[in-house]
Amino acid sequence: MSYAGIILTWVFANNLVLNQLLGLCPFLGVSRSPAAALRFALASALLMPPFALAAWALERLVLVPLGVPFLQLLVLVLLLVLPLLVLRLRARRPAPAPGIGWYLPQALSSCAVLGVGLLATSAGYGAWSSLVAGAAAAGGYLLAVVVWSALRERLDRHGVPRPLRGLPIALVTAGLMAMAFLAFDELLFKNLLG
Amino acid sequence: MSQARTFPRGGVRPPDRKSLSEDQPIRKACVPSFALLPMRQHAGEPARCLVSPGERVREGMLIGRAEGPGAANVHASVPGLIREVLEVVLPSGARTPAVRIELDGEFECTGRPQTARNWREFIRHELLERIEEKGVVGLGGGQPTAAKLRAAGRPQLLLVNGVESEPYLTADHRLLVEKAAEVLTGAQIVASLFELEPAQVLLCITEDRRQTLASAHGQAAALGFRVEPLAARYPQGEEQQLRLALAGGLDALVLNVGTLLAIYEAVVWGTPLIERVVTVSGSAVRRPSNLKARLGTRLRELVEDCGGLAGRPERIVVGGPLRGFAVADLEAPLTKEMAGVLLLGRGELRARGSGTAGEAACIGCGRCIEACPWGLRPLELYHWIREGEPRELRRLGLERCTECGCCAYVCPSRIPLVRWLAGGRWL
Amino acid sequence: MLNLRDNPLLLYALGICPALAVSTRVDNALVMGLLVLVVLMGTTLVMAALEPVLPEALRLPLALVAAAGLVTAGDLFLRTYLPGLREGLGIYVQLVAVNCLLVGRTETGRRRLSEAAPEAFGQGAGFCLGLLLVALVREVLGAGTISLFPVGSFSGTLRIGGLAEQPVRILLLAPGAFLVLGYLAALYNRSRS
Amino acid sequence: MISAPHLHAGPTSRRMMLSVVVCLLPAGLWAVVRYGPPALYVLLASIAASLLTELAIAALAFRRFTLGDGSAALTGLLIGFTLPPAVPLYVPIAAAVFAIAVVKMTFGGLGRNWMNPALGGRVFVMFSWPVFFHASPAAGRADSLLRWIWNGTPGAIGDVSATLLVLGSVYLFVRRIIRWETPAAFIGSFSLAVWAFAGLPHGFFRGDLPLYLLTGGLLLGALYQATDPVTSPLTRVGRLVFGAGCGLLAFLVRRFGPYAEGVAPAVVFMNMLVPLINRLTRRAAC
Repeated sequence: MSYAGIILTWVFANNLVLNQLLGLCPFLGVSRSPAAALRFALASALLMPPFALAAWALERLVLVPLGVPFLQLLVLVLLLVLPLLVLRLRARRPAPAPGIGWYLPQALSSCAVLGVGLLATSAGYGAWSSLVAGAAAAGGYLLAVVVWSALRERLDRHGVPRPLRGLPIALVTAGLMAMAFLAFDELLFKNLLG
Repeated sequence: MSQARTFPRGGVRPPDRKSLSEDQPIRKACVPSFALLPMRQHAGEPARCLVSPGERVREGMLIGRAEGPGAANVHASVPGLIREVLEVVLPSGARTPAVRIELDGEFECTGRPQTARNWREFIRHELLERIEEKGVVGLGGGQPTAAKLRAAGRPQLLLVNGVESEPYLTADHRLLVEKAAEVLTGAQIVASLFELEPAQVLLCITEDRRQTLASAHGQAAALGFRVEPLAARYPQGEEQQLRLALAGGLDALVLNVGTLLAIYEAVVWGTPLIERVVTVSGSAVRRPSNLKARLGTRLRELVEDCGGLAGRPERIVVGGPLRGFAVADLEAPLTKEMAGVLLLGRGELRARGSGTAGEAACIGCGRCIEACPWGLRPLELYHWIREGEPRELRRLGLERCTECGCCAYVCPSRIPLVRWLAGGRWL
Repeated sequence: MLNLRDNPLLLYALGICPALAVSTRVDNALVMGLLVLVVLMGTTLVMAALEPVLPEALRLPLALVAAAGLVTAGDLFLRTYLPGLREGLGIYVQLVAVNCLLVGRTETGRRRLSEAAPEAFGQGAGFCLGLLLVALVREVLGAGTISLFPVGSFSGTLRIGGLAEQPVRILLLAPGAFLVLGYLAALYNRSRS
Repeated sequence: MISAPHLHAGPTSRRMMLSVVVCLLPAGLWAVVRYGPPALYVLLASIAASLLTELAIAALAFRRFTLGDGSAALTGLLIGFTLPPAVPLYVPIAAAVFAIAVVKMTFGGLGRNWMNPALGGRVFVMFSWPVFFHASPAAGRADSLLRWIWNGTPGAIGDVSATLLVLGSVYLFVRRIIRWETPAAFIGSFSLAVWAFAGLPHGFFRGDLPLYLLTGGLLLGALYQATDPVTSPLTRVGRLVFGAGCGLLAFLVRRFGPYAEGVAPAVVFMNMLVPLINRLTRRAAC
């Protein structure tokens, strides 16, 4: 599949949040301030492309030759955990102002990043395709988060019925957003790109 | 003549409905048998009452001394006996002590030869002293004029505000037709206070009334004043909108036509502010007219003076239809800042065939954004106020709202946005 | 002890990442719910056992590695005994290892075994129940069937007449997952207040 | 306490909704004449379902009566217009229930929803029972322009007469009940895309404009659905961007997707972006 096809598919058709239902915990984190949510999403997005490439590398160069494909999960989690370990050990004084760095450990543990790695390898992408897919998935994730933060401001402003406030209305809104993305499926992009 | 100038954005064009009372010359209303004079006829705190029941007062005698910022003196508009000092609720909802005077004894100011003083003899300090002592306040907003002049610093322009952009109201218009000379003299007095050249004084009138005000126009030109035609849009008559339209960055002092007349009478004739011209109009009054009435006269007496009611009014409004207060009865007294008493019939609450309906949900049509002269987003402010979020209100600039009413005027869901936005300030 | 009052799934949407996507069939939801419960209990046991010797910084990384091990074990178990069903779950089985419920528990959950175990079981069971409810609604309306495990003569799927021919297919897609969970969470809020 | 101002201009929101309903009636009547009773049943089913759903939810959940504002009737009518005439009745009913219950009342009723209820309901049924909405081969070349204008193609009920739809919208434009920016940008960008890319496999700039314009619910969507004030941007610039987006996406889905009509998914997608557009056009005056 051409790179353009991968990008369009991963941003719209297989949108990480609205189609694959990954990384929902931070996405729906209704208690977070919009600024924090955006920074967290950016941190996750920055991790996705390198992680997708690393997942491909581990799969092709290490696991398959050694004949231990089932260890993929353990290895990927170790890959996730190492930077977390380093950050936690080195962090003598308390965490600095919540810049992107502060969010990295939490982003590492979100299923969006691990999900991208697994999806890329299970889709049988090559090295470059994995990287592009990782970047496209990150782009789709950010698109969903930015659109959602504007929508949430409108919901807060308009005031939603009492029992629906917070998580329920976030889920219903995500449902309607997912419905809006439905029409842009892989078939459409396959026809478009010929 | 230069093309009509106006403020940059927003604003609405309500039907002006001035034809009802535009051609009626100013008529003296009959003197009331009882005068009810509230101690608060201005923007600030009520004045301190100097009289007690049983005392006799002369016409024009000081009965309330101004105390605190924004306060002004109150004078007796009729000679007589103080019947009682009671608490009244003004149409704006404010509670204030008021003095009830029963008419008795002879008049000393009106009908007696007065000695006119040449205003050029006074020095600046004496002029301000005299204006303040005679209780002159802005007849548009109720701000004490002396305080305003002292706080004006060194303005480069004096705008004589004859725009009167609210529908129905024709008091200022009639003043310019009949008493243009006195008004312009008042303008000269204020110009001398700030050593302004005649060319720095602008007579502001709306473009469509240039013919009917030809005489005022001529007299102003004779004195060297400039005449600026403005578009007939609401809220052109408000101070800030005039500055936006004309001042172009220069520091401008804006004074209402009625206020300038009061300044003239206070300085030249020494008469305190005890009378004002008020428009009584609307389809529910038999003969709409412009009355020069004594302060403290009951609205009921004013309406009787205009031939009484012609059918049950749908709503009685004190002031203009866009900024005025609805009142349940005609018991309220006439005060300094009341420009009109409107008795609106069934069809008059709508402009040009729009339906009247109860308040509906906001449909986000954006008309209020287009109408707001300050570029605010009334619907977003409205929603945040309902949700109780003061932080958002500051971010959206609620403090810039002057409650002009344009947003509520155009709102298809008839949401009382002015009440909501005014309420938002207390969040 | 076993508090089902504050159901993690319905109240804080914890851990729904892997679960929501597979809640299109009741059997999928059951397997996934049990897997999460097992992994949760296992991780709690491991963490409680290593509690005295464990420095604060290592808690989360170790919990994740332990969970990954358990998930890999569970994965192998499913591949051998329920290969068809495992295929249907796709990558979401592996994602249980970084389940937000798990991360949330290690960061904030109680430490001592006597308190941690019941809390883990309570949350795991609550999560499983919530997931089953979502899956039931989605499959009945979205596919008109209830698919369970084939036992002897029972073919494993119950067909519901009317709906089966023209079900509301959108409920099987991503929007359906969000909407069904959203309204269940709303009902849950309403019943709690 | 009655507060200032005591004078109002322009139609009330209730009158605006009813005006749109009235402007749609001619096209609706002509569709019933053209397609016979099936079209009538579909329209009645969707309107009745909308009214009943709103009545029930408003009474039970909000303890209010909200049918007076005419928005439920309008939503029902618009849903009916976007459906093919021969569709089984559970489709309009499901669309109406979803539109009113989920898309509108869940967010708090009229004015609080961010997605156009009629189109939300349409997309819901479109993906639940796609079989009724696939592009039918009969939608071939438009042989004579006159025929399209008067009796339309076997598409949705609303497509039956472009002329009646446009005539109806003239009144709405004159009374400023709908704004010109969205339809102009919508139809403009759609026509541009059709002209440029519609004939893609054979080459650029050979698109069959009349066919695309007069079928697939474009006019209905651009004039009556995308102009819903609740779910369109607040500023003029925003509405132009919104319309252009709708036009492009509608073309994308219509030309490259398997569906006969791309307007509903396109407008629903752009509805999702409206709060973002409003935030980005905060500086714009009107």
